[in-house]
Amino acid sequence: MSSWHEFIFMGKHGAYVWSSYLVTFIVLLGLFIGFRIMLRGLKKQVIAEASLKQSEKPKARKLKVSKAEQAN
Amino acid sequence: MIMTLLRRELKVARRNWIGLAIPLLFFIIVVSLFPFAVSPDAPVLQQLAPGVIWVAALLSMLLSLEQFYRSDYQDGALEQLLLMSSPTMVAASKILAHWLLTGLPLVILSPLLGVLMQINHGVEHSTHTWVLMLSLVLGTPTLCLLGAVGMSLTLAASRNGLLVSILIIPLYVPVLIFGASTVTASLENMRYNGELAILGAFLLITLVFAPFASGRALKISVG
Amino acid sequence: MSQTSDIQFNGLYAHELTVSRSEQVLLEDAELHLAPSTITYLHGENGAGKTTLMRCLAGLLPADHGEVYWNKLPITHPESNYFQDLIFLAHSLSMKNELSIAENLSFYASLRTKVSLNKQQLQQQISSVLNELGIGGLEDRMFAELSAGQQHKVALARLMLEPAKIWILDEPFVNLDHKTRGWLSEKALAFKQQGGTVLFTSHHHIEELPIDQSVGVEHE
Amino acid sequence: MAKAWRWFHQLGSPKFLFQKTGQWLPWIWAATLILLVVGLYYSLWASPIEVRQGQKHSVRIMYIHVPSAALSMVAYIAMAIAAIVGLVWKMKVAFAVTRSIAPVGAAMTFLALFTGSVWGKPTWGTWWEWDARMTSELLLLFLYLGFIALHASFSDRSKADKASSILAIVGVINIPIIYFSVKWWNTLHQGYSITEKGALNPAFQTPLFIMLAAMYLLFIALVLMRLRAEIILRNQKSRWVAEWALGTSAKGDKS
Repeated sequence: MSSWHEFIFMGKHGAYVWSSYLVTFIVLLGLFIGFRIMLRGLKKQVIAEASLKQSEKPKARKLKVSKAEQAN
Repeated sequence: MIMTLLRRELKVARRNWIGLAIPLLFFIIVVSLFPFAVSPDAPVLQQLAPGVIWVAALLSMLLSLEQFYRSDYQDGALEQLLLMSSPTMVAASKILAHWLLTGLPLVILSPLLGVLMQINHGVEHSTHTWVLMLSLVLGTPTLCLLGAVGMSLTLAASRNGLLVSILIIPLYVPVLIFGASTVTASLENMRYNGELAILGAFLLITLVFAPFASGRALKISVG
Repeated sequence: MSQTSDIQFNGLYAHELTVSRSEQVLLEDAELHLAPSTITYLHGENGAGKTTLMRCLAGLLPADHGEVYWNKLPITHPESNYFQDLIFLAHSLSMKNELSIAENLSFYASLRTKVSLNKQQLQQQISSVLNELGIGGLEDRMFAELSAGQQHKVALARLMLEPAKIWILDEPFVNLDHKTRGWLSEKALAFKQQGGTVLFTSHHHIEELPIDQSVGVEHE
Repeated sequence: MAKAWRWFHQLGSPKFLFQKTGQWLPWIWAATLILLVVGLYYSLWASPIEVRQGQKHSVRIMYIHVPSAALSMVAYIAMAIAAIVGLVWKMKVAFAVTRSIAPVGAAMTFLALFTGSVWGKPTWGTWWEWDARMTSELLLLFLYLGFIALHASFSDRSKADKASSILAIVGVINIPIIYFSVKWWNTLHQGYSITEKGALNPAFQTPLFIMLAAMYLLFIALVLMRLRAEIILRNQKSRWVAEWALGTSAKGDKS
C-alpha cells in the first residue's frame, strides 16, 4: 500500500473490498449488540420477577398419598 | 413384529387411497407443466427430462410424508406403538410402508412421464426408461428414509407443514444430483454405473442411521 | 444411579421422581408405590399434572430426575417386562378411523408377545367382550362410523383382550353410561383379585369402585 | 484424568459455566481486539496485492472470506458434538451450547457467502457461480436455518433441544456427502472452481493466519455471550440467577 488514496479506492476495487469488510463488521456487531440486549432484557425480567411476592411464584407440586380404608 | 406393524400401515393406507393418489397426481401434473412453460420441442424436453422428473418425484415424496405420520401422532396410536414395540421398528415399518405406497408407484409411473418428457426422442431401441426407473428404485428409498427423520422431528412442532421441507430438502440434494445425472448420462450415451453405485451407497448409509434416528425422534415427539 | 437392589417393592414404584412440562416443574421428588392387588385413585385439580405423571409412569415421558421401577427393575431395564405387562389408556383413544373395530383390537392384541390365542379364538373373544359392552355385532364397522360413546367402549375393550399386570387409565369413566361404569368397575375389581395393579384418574369420586389408595397432586 | 472428569462435570453446571465464562470473556475480547487490529492492518494495508490473476486489491476479501468459511464448517461440527454430548450424557448445558452456536454459525455462513459473492464479481465478473464450495456453503446455510427454525417451533424447550440435536447430528453426517456430491456435480458441469486456491503466496500467509486466529476468537466470544444469555434464559427461576441479577445491578452494570 503506497498511499491513502490507494487505501481508500483499492484501485477500482474499493467498493468490493470495503463492502465485504463493512458487512462483516455490521453482521458481527449486530450479533454482539443483539446478545447484549438479550442478556440485559433477561436480567431485567429476573429482577422484576424476583421482586414479586414469594407466594405468587409457581411452586412445584408434591404427591400426597393416603390409604383409603374409608373408601366407599 | 415388523410384519404386524407393516400390515397395519398398509391396511390404514389402503383405506386412505385418495391421500396416496394425490401426490402421484401431483407428480404427473407438475411434470406436464414443463412443456407449457418451456417448449414442446422434443429435444428441449428430452434434455430437461431427468431433472424435471427427479424434482417432481422428490416433491411428491415430500407431500406424501405427512399422512404416514401425522394421524398416528394425533390420535394417540403412535404412543401405543412406541409402548409395545421398539422405536426403530416402528420407524422402519413406516418407512417401508411409505416407500411401498409412494416410492414404488412413482417408479411404476415414471415411464409414462418419460414418454411425456420425450425421453426416448431420436432413439429407436432405448434403455433410457429403464435407467430412469432404476435410478428411482435406488433413490426414492433414500428420500423416504431421510424424510422419515424430518417428519418424526417435526411431529410435535407447532409450525409443521413447510418446516419438514426446509429441514429435509438440503439433505435431498445429493440424491437429486446423482439420480438426475444417472439419467442424463444415459441420455448422453455415457456409462452410468458409477452414479447408480453411488445412489446405492447413499441408500446403504441412510439405511444404517435413518430408522434409528427417526425412532428416537418419534420417541421425543411423543414424550 | 440407584442400584436395582435398593428397591424392595413389588409392583410399580416411583423413586424421587421429578417431572416437568414446558419448563414448569410439575412434581418434585415424588415417591409413589402401586402395589400388586391394589386400586389407586389419582386426583388433583385441572392442570396439576395428573396426565403428565401418568405418562411418566407409563414410560412415555422421560423424568427429569428419579426412576420408575417395575417389580424391582427400572422400567427401561432390558430385562424388565414392564411394557408387556402394561396397558395404558390415554385420553386419546389410539384407534385408527380407517380400521374396523375388530382390526383395531386384534392389532393391539397381536403386539403382545404373551397372547396365546389363535386368530379365531381372538375374534371370538372380541365378539364376546363387545357383547358385554352392548356393542356386539359391530366388529366389522369402521371405527370412524361409531358414536363417541361406542368408540370409548371399544378402547376399554382392550383391557379384556390383552394380558396385563398393570392398568394405567387416564379418565376412563368420563362420558360413560351408568351400565358401562359398572362394567368397568367390576372388571377392575376382578383384575385386582388376580393380582393386578390399577391406577386411574377421575374428576369425580366413583361410587362403584372401592379404592385402596388415593393419591393427590397438590401444592406443598 | 480424574481432574478432567471433574472439570467436565463442573462445566455441566450452569452456574459454574456462567461464572467462568464471565471471567474468561474480557480476556477473550482483549485478545480478539488485539489480533483484529493487527490482522486488519496487515490485510487492508500492509499485505501485497495479487497481480497474477488480475485480482489486485480484491484479494484482500480473502482475509475475511476464508476465516468465515472455515468457521461455518467448524461451528456446525462443534454444534453436532455438543448435540451428541447432550443426547448421550443428558447434559442440559450442552443443548444450550448447540442453541448458542447456531446463530453465530449461520452468520459466519452468510458472511462466507456474501464475501465470496463480492469477491467473485471483480475477479470473475459474476456475483454467483454454482461452484462447489459456494453451493455447499449455501446448503450449509439452509441446514443452519433449518436447525434454528426447528428449535423455534416447539413450545417445550426440552423437546426442541432434543429434536434439533438429532437434526444437527443427521446434518453433520450429511455434510461430507453433500460436499462430495456437489463437487462431483460441479466438475461434471463446469469443470472449474472459482475458489480453488493453489499454493498460497507466503506474503498472504501471515495476515491470513492472524485473521483466522482473530475470527476464531471472535466466534468463541460471541458464542459465549449468547451462551450466557441462554443459560440465564433457561435458569430464570434458580436462586443464583436472581442473586446474580440483583447483585450486579447493585454494583452498577459491569458485566
